[in-house]
Amino acid sequence: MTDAKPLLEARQVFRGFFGNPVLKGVDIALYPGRVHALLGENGAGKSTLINLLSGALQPDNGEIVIDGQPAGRYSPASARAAGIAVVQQELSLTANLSIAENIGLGAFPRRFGLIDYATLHRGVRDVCAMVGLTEPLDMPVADLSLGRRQTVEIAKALYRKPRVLILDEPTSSLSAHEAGVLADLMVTLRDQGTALLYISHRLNEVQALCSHVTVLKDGKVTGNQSLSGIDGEGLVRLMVGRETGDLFPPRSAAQPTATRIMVEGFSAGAVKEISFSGRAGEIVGIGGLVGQGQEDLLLGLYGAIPAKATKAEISDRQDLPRHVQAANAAGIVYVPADRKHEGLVLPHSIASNIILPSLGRLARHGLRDRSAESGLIADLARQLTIKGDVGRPVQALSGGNQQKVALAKWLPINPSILLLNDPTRGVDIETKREIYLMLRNFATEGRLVIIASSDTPELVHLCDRVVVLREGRVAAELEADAISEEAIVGAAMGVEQAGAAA
Amino acid sequence: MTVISSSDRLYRAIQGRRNRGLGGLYLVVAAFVVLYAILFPGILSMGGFAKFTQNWFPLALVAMAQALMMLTGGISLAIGPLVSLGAVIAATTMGGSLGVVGGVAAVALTGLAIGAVTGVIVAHLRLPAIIVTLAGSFIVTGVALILLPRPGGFIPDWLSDALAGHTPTAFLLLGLILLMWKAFLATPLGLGIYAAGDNPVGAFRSGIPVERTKVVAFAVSGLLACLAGLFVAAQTGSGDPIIGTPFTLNSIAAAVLGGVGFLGGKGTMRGAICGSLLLSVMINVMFFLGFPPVAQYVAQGLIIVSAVAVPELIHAWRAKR
Amino acid sequence: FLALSTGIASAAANCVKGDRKAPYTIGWANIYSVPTWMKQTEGTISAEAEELKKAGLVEKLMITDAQGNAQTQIQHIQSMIDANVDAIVVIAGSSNALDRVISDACDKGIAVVNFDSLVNTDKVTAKINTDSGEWGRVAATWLSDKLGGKGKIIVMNGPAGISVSDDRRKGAQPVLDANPGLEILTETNTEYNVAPAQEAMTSLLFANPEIDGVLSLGGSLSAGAVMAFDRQGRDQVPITGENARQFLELWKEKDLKAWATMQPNWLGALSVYTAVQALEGRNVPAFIKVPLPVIDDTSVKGYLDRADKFPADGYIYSDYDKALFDNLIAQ
Amino acid sequence: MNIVRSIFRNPPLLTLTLVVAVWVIASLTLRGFGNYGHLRYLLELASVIGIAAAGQTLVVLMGGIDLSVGAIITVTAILLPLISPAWDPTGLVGIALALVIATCIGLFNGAGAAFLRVPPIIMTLAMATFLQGLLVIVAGGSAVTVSNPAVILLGQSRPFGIPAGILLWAVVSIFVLVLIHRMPIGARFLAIGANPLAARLSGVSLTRNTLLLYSLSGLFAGIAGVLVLGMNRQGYVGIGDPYLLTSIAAVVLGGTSILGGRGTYAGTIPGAILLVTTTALITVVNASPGWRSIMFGGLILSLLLISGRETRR
Ligand SMILES: Nc1ncnc2c1ncn2[C@@H]1O[C@H](COP(=O)(O)OP(=O)(O)OP(=O)(O)O)[C@@H](O)[C@H]1O
Ligand SMILES: Nc1ncnc2c1ncn2[C@@H]1O[C@H](COP(=O)(O)OP(=O)(O)OP(=O)(O)O)[C@@H](O)[C@H]1O
Ligand SMILES: [Mg+2]
Ligand SMILES: [Mg+2]
Repeated sequence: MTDAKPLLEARQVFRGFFGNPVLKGVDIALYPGRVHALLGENGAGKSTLINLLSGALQPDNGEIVIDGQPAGRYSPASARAAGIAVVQQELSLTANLSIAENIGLGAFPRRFGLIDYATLHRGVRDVCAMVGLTEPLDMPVADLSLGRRQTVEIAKALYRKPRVLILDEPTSSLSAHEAGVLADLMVTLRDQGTALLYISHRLNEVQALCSHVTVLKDGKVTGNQSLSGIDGEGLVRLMVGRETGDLFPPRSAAQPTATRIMVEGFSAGAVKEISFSGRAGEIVGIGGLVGQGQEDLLLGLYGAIPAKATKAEISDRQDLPRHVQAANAAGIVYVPADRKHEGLVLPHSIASNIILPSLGRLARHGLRDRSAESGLIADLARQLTIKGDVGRPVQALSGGNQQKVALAKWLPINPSILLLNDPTRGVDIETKREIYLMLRNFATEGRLVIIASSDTPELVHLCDRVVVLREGRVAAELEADAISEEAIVGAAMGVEQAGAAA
Repeated sequence: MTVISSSDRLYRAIQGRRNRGLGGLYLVVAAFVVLYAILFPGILSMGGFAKFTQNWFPLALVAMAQALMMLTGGISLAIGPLVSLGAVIAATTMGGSLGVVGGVAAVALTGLAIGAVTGVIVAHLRLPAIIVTLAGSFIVTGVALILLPRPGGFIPDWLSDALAGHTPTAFLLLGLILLMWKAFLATPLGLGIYAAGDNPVGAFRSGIPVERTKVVAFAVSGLLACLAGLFVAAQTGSGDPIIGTPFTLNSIAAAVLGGVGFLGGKGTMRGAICGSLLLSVMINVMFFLGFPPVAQYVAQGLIIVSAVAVPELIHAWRAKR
Repeated sequence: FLALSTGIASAAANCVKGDRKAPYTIGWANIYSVPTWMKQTEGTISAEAEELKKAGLVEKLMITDAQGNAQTQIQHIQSMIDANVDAIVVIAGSSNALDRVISDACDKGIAVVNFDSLVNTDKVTAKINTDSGEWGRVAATWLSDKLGGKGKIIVMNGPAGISVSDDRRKGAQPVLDANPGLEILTETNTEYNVAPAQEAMTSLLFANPEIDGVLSLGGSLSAGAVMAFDRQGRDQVPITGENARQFLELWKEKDLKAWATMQPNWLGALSVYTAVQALEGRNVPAFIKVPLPVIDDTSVKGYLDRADKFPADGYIYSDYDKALFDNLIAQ
Repeated sequence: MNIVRSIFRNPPLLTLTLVVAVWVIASLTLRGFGNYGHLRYLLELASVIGIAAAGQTLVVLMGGIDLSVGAIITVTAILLPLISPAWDPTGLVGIALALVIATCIGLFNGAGAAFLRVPPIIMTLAMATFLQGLLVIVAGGSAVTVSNPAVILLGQSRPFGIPAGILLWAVVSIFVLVLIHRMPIGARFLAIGANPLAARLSGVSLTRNTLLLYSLSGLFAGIAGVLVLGMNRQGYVGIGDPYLLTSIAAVVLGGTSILGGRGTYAGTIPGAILLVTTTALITVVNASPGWRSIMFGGLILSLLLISGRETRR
């Protein structure tokens, strides 16, 4: 394997945006039958490098080499012709086309110039079986949850029968089960001789799957080595460049106090007549397979979708918030999972995004108080270590930094209840640590944090209590020592009735 | 979890799905058509059907032209002038040495060319379609006025009779055009219009030639608008340099009624066609109900709003249950 | 009632077949009912229909409004044919777009009377109009006489692509050719409305320090031009125009050297009357030419005296009665 | 070099630069164009478009479009003389009533968009149709000439040699600019325009803002209607028609994205001036109607090629 030729290489590539250099002379080589990890903090330039490798962007300098030959005029179409497929971090799907058509897009089998739906169907059925996509193939992608769309994106890449498969954070919105399917798939592909490049901020996945690593920092390669014999600690050290402590902060000893949320017979969207409660000072996790009503529970409590309850007590009020403003007024805030579509106004600046919920509060005599605003923004940016000019559009930020903005905007409200939907998706390990610490501090300050997550370790190590949902009902409620990966996954799959179901 | 077993069912299943959300509109349109047939049973005769479909046909074509533009994420304000230009070119060429065949070719080429040029400006220079086509509408109107400063020109009688006589040729043509559209949509290029309109970056990364796709869509849109003009010329037996003006807004109304969205990639041609049918049949129904002009205006506004609002409200109400 | 019963089918007018009996259903296929001229015209039509209803000749008046869309008007006329009305009165939205549907109506034995904006086809019972060419010719002649055949003038036309506006302009051309002393500085095309005319004229005033006369060919163009002169502090010049109330009032107020003619709104009433006459078996001429009434310094006062009866943005038309109609039909 | 680049990066400034360039070139080549009175007149004409486009700018910023501005202008201009009470010597009551009506029409638009979920383009198009029906009833009524002194003053007077219309536009401009840039609501409109879902989840009420926005658009159209009535001393059916497309064109020429969420009224202002300038240029050229139309379209297109280059999606 070592003497095999690399299938795809980047040699000394440079790339900048509007004068800001992002990649400064990066080398990477992908070999057949090897899973290559690409690590780096948010904004290190990983996605940019991938865009160069797949022809979506052109390097300012340096070259892309395929099978030892310089690629020349390189576009996504020619990358496909060369057998290179990418699972993009930004989904490349078309909402109103069916799953099958999305998977075939750009690589349709043809007959007499027309799309050959029969052949397409066969090919698509095969790749869907590989990735575990069981939805009807004629279903529009718009009807799928984010995690399922991510699966479609993976199927789309596989459909092209790639020699080189690049996966940019493919598991960020996948459930543990789906991630497991993907891992098995990657092993199969590797054994068939495919070259794989894998990007993830979940280091346990990297450790389990990858045999070689390239580490990017500030647009330069700071590490390029085999992964054999390197443990989790070592991986982190490699990435961050120094010794680090525990990822998860210790649980606080203080007992939770007053009840902040108490609902009975609560229904909203997919959630059916559940009881749920949370007390000040707690971090409550909500687990389960993807799409079992976790999001609807949060949205219902937030007043963003119609909800009803036979009995409700929320921050001293006796009813559910009827709309978002009411929820905000009651000190409830919500950080959505799909930050690009729901959490942030992408084309607007960091500052505008941060200030949006507090506009009314800061206004004086109906006019915006610019100095108060910029003071607040600067404060928050410092507090959450959001670097650089706050006038930049959020669009131009890396995923992790976008997540920080989505969180930061709520802090001035001084919320008493935080509803978080997968807040660490796509966030690098350092930022994760910061976010976990922040959440723990929130709880210690006497707030209630409710966090839905697809990242099971997060539920196990961060939360004081975990509620597992299954088909819109509470499958299990785990507390303290009863929280474990097995218990959560088991309850989610409906295997065992662990804990006291409410 | 229905997994489709037989292959050609995939295509049919996809097509079936695309009726989703149009049920309300189908119902409204069907109700109007039935009402019309009750008010005027003559519609069920060959001649009556022919006349009715002839009056609907050009609107159906421009609705398609507009829907195509909207699928790419743009909107055209030049549809009406293109109709006029199509009519003018037909009426000025068919009497001359070009003859009917040459005249039809001239109309088609003009439509394709103007559409393609607009498409190039919009896709490659990245200007908003709405304002490019606004400027284009003045230019196209100007050309039509120069070619034919006042209504006139010539269309051979046999052509008028063939297209707009007492046989439902127009309806058959519409069927044919829809078939061709279906075929076009079954090509990678045609389907690419949805991708290019909905998620241009993603489409590009999937290997779709986004710019080229848009140019083709614009060209086809121009072609359809000019062909509508050709039909109008045949129907009226002559050309008129400003006859198309009202088609611009009507085409937008028809497409939006049919569920075509502005942001690109959302909507179906069948919806747009239904929207145009509603707009057209509504006029006849109001006539036979004996509405005075004031009521015509008010009813028209109400019908348009409720055709969109009612399905939406029913949907919201269902979601709440 | 009037001696309508010349009732011999042999003398029947074009299109009309003998099998239609009073009271008649009349369809009024309006191209656009919103503009004031149209509203006034519709007023004369409705009034006439009421009158004929009393006489037992008309049963119903069906009114459609094509909202300015010739294509819709075709659809309306088709529906009128389908509903088998006895007569159709129509202002054409396009001078030839309606030809085919109107000849269909004629074939069905429906009395079709077309006024104001005329169609090309001759398969109608009657066309009724003033002469647009003459409109332009007399207007140009008056202006030329006023200026002594010499001077710099501006020509204001109605919208481009409309046959009425084109015909008026064409009618003026021979006069302009015959008077080489008249120099046309610029021509404009605008809607027959005050605001765009005023806007265009203002720009022209700045570009042309010397203007001797304005040949304005209809609608409210003249009022707009006069207001432009007034607001820019320029001396008024001889100007032609139409019977728009605003123009006539400005004429008096600014003591203009002016001349006006009109497209009488009662052409509508006359058309209904003619249609019924034709259905009753009277022979009506294929073309009823209505002479252009002229408004000059002497007659303008008579019009302004009646101004209160007309909308402020409307047209003060000359009086009409049955005798006038009968005279016109008998010509 | 740097200045040039920053001008090109800033759509409002670019449009303004274009206006100045066109004015300078036209003044040097066309007799009478550069006359102070003429330029002032152009501004006065632009003020109507500018005021109508103020509402349109807000609507477009929030991701909608208002196809009823023309009809609202007409309705205001025609209703105002009819509803001005005779007992009010100032005429202000009549103006206030007319503006209330215009605002209510806008409110209806907003209600349709917010509660019935009708796409704004359809809602406002249907509203324009309704208003046409209304006009069939009221138009041709007896009193369409203004005797309302306040309206006449607005249309005809020139305090300090500046037409009142321009002053009114200046006031409207300041208000709209403050609203967009200095008031919380402006930021909310922009957020909704760029991403309604995210805005809603950030506590911005779609319902309330939609209602407010379309009411404002109706109000501005109403103000434009009052002004146009004063300038022509008479309302007539169709008086507002030209302002529908011009208001949209002014917004887009000013660099505001038709998709919403990006832009400013500061661009619309020169956009409106650019439009009337182009029209005036075409008017003085002696050419056939066809060629004039081509020249107008060509001019807009070429100005767009210069100013719109940076306007990427
Ligand atoms: N289209 C763009 N325009 C401007 N700046 C960009 C663009 N794309 C990326 N950048 C910038 O380039 C840098 C690298 O971005 P990139 O998306 O490659 O980071 P990443 O390593 O993939 O981060 P993450 O782990 O968060 O996905 C970021 O600072 C980002 O702001
Ligand atoms: N202009 C609009 N465009 C699209 N959707 C809208 C619009 N206005 C309202 N909606 C929809 O209506 C629903 C309620 O909107 P909104 O968030 O304003 O309600 P609310 O303020 O929370 O409740 P309330 O109306 O009781 O104040 C949402 O689902 C939203 O998507
Ligand atoms: Mg990335
Ligand atoms: Mg609300």
